[in-house]
Amino acid sequence: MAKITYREAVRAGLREALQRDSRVFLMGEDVGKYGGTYACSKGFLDEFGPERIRDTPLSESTFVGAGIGAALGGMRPIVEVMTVNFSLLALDQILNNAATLRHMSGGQFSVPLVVRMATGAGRQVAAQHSHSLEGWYAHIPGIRVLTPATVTDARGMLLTALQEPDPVFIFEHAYLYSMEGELEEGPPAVDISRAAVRRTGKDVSLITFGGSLWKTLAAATSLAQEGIEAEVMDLRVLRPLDINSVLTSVRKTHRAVVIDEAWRTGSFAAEISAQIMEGVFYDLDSPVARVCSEEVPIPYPKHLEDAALPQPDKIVQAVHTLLGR
Amino acid sequence: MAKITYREAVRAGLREALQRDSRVFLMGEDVGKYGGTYACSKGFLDEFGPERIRDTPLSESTFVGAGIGAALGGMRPIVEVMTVNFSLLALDQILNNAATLRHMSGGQFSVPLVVRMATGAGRQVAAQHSHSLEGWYAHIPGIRVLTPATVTDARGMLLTALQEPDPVFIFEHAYLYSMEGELEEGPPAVDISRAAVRRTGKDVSLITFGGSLWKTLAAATSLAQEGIEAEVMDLRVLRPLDINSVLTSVRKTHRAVVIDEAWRTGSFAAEISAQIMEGVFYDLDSPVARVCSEEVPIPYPKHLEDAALPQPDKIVQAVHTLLGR
Amino acid sequence: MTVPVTREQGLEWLRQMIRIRRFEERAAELYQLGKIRGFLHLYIGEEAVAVGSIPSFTHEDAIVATYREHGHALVRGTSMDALMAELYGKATGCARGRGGSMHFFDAARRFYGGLAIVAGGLPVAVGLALADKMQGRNRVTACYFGDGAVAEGEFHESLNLAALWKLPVLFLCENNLYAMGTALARHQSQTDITAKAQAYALPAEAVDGMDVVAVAAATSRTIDFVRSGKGPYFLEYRTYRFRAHSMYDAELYRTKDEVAEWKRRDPITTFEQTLRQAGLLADTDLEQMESRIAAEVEEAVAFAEAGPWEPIEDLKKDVYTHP
Amino acid sequence: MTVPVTREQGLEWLRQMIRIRRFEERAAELYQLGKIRGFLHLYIGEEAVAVGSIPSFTHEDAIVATYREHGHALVRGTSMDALMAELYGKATGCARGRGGSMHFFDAARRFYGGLAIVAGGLPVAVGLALADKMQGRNRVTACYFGDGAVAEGEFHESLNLAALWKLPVLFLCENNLYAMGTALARHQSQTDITAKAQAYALPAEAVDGMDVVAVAAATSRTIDFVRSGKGPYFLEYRTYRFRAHSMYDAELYRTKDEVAEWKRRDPITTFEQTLRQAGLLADTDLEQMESRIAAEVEEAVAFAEAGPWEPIEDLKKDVYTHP
Ligand SMILES: Cc1ncc(C[n+]2csc(CCOP(=O)(O)OP(=O)(O)O)c2C)c(N)n1
Ligand SMILES: Cc1ncc(C[n+]2csc(CCOP(=O)(O)OP(=O)(O)O)c2C)c(N)n1
Ligand SMILES: [Mg+2]
Ligand SMILES: [Mg+2]
Repeated sequence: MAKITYREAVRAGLREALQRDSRVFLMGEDVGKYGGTYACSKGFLDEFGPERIRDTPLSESTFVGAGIGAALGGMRPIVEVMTVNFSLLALDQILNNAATLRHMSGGQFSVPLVVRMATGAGRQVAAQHSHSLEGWYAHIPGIRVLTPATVTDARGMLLTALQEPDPVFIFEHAYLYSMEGELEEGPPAVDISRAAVRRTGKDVSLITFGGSLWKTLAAATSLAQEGIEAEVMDLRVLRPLDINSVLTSVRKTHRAVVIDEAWRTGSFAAEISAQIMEGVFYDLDSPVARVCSEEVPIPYPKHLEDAALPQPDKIVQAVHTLLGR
Repeated sequence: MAKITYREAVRAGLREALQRDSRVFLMGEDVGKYGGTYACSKGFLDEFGPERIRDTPLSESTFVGAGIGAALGGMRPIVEVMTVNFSLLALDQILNNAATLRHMSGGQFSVPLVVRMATGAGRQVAAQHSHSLEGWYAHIPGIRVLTPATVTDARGMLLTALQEPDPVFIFEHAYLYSMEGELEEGPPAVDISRAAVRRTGKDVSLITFGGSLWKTLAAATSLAQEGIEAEVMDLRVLRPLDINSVLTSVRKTHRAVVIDEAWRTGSFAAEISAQIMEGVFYDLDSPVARVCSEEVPIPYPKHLEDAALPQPDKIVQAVHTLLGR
Repeated sequence: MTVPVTREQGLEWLRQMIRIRRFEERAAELYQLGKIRGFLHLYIGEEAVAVGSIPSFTHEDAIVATYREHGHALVRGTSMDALMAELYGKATGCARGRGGSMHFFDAARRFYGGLAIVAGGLPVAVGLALADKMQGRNRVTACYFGDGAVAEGEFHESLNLAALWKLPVLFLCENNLYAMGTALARHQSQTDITAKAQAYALPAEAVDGMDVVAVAAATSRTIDFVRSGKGPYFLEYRTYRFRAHSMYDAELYRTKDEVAEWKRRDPITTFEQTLRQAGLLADTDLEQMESRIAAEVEEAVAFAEAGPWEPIEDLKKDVYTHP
Repeated sequence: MTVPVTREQGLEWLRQMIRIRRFEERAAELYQLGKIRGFLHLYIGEEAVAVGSIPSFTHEDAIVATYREHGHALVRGTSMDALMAELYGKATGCARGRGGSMHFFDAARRFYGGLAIVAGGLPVAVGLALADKMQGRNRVTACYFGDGAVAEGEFHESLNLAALWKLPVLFLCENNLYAMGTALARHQSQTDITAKAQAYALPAEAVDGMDVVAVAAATSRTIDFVRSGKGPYFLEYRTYRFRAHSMYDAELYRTKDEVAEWKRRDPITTFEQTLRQAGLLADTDLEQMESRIAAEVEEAVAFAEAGPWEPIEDLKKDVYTHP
């Protein structure tokens, strides 16, 4: 197994996608000359040329909409919206066109579009640049929502997404780009339908996705030192949701904590919690708990940002509460 | 008690607001010459003049943002976004400015802005005009989210909202405008912090808001004929949520169904369901159930639209399932 | 008004305009009867725009239109049957009945809607043109929108991107002087839309949208420009809507006189007269035309009436290609 | 370069430009030390814009700026202490430390940010101007933004609304030729931004943004226009950013030569020379100035270092006025 950074994994996926299929191109703010805000496409402009690596003006609604049109026209666009914070400006195109065109046209049109964006907080970039809105996207019928947390997924999900005839949204947690991980063996394109157990355990299920996976695994390690064996489930795909894997785990552990970096009220964690109750109510030994962000615009200073976000110790504490310790 | 339509109630609230406070003005697409898409401001241009009844160009982001600026500048703007479907275009201004400015500035600025919009489906206006996105708004810290379901609330919530120093979003279900109701006595401005029990019962709690209230009451009536006494709770305010009233009801009935016109996955119903479990897990006789919209862009034909949305019979059926009948 | 080149061409334009008119008049009646529901935006008064412009595109070209698109779809060649059935919401409609009046689609004719968010079609059209350019196909994309759309941010972003990347797209503004109830001068600081478009460094011009011959001439010319690879073009059709914005409109924002004045420029009656004066149209031509169209409309109604509803079990079909 | 009216004025402009420069140079060092985190966008090279323009506004006027707003806040009069403390994230900062570099706020000076969504400040500025107009106050609102913002839809919508309603707002475009790594010609089909602004039927002009005297003259003149009730004005400052876009930028998108060429037009050194040549600046003036500024900067650092953190218990304070 090779150790690479998440950034390198994203780059590897992008490069492979561009090499494999001439219909694939990358478009977004500063993906070209600048090399990508997170350096995910550094050098690509020289390697693939300006036709396929397209710097766009600052106009999120239009370059996402143009991605929709290009997909309708037979291309396989990868649109990079620099961060989820700016994707609000494109939400009308996403909800009303990308997600809707296929059904509304009676199945006549498909939109094989891939949109990538960085998400999440944790880098002290304050209130307007720290959103976690994957849960909003996961509410939209007609699209797929992927949240790669590992280097294997960061590289491979993109490749599978490009095989999909329908729009796929990939959320890369900005905090992960510099993280190193082991690239798993096997074909680069990975499954995008199933959740994954990242650590097995019998006492409690910790259910999470994206950037929170690593905090959750840290919490599980620390719980193990106290003799509590937590099972850690990485949802990987928020829509369509693989709830069965979640239920299987909770049926075994009888207890669950959902960890989600979004603000608590109206978070996707609520959906997971509700579905667990709906699915395995009589197996539950205690109510499903949630560890989410505090309901506050994320502040700049580290101590306040840390206090606002889910952290390993808060997860540990939630488990203690569940277990009555 | 006087019988008036919901439209008349909204009109009465608007008129009173404009009469009471010279800082109040109404701004939005076609609120003036046209008289409002739903005729809520018909005649107001003549009555209050073009300074206070302002037709805007089609530019949702900017006229909502201008509402934020005008609020910062000491006015009390009421911005009408014609429907929630178009509010996506203004979501950046709402999330990143309106909701955030107060906290991010360390409490230096307030944004006393009221935004009204029509929401919901049921009028056969198809996929792009039938969204129910109140749940998304209810996820945003820093704003208040109101969903008047009765004529008393349609008139009164606006007046209370205008007293708030922070942004308030009022969702008027488009289906309700022509509905008649009894205006309750008392001062026109109503409380905007508490949920309301619209029908008392002991067997099950039906929890809902906005346009779904009337379907839920219809379901309760039909359940009563079978001898099942349902308590119907109108949330009224989605943020900040009055969960205590909900828990009080469920503690009594031990069973709950949440009815929400949004798509099921990631709906606000999930939040209610999760909070009920978190609050009164050990009082529950069965898992909290949800009746939501099918996960599909809302189709035009009546039979399909009806099939996509929550309906009284689906609510009745959900109660039957809960009660094991 | 200019005279058309041939009698055949002239009669065809007249016929298409009348087809749209009669189709919509019937639709308005059916709306009153409750057969058609939801929003219904009539194109009556603006027929010369679709009729003069759409036939200038090849079958390979793409059309993106708005919720006021009955005329465009009819002229593009989608059968009146399929369109009427769509208005009814029947499974035999051009979008299986799911879209209704605002959402006509026809993949076989590269008709991409029927999009009902104002200005929402512009980015999509830009993307269709981008795909053509990248794949080296000599196709153009036609993007229709109203004067109201000009105020939206997407108008600005789309014109910039298309001009910057020299994409083969025609921006076709149907300026009927009103965005719902808001007159042009009450929503645009610069009421000369063509001047505004020129600020994106692309060629732009305006043409009389009540004159089918002028529309056709200007559109063909600009299509040639775009097809030759020189980048986008902006065309403003100056036209007028005779009917209400949609079916629930009290029309408080304009005077009866103003409407009457414009009706004197009705694209159908004026063109009829032009043809007559040029000796290209006889009374019998018109009678024959009207009776054939009446038959077509009634057949379409019968087709719509007879058509099945999409079964409820299919509600979720097509949300995803592979569910 | 034009000569300023008085020695006093000239020295003040020079002093303010140097203040910004030294403040930011120190901030960059502190960033390397990890004292400042998150995004840090330096204004170095563009100082003449804020220094020439901001003092032309009265204390009643409002300022809306972007994430690249250190200079604007300093010249507006917020103390360097409060700004440095904000960069540190301390409770003594101008936004209690919650905003950091991108979100300076100062209600007392009507400084409305510090807004970090590109073009997101324009609608807010339009609204502030609307409030003034409706309340009959003779105030103007200054709205600063970059060339990149010109491509966003909100630019278009805001100029239209302001011009349509004749609102007292100044649109002040700091055209530094790049939106992050994207050169003007690669993001605008019309690179003459002033020409683009004119398409909204409002007066627009460009001025040399490296010349503090020219900036001041043009800005004062346009403020007078706006204050007289004639509606909005658009001013383009042609300037250049000497440093990276933010702290993580490899600057692959421009050549060292280009940067060097522009540095020859450094607004500080060129103005210094102008003053000297006019006999308005002596070596001792400059030395004194530099040493006072150095002291001010070090005091600000000491203030920031000494300041308390906002207690964690206050995390949710101010989400709502009445929780
Ligand atoms: C973004 C958005 N805002 C508002 C509406 C509601 N609406 C539908 S049509 C219309 C007027 C559009 O005017 P114009 O673009 O001139 O087209 P016309 O109807 O005149 O053909 C409005 C405001 C909408 N559909 N989309
Ligand atoms: C809507 C939005 N999209 C993208 C970004 C990321 N971003 C921050 S600054 C910037 C470049 C802006 O360029 P310009 O407006 O010219 O201002 P400058 O940085 O040159 O002062 C970009 C793309 C953002 N903050 N907001
Ligand atoms: Mg119009
Ligand atoms: Mg710039």
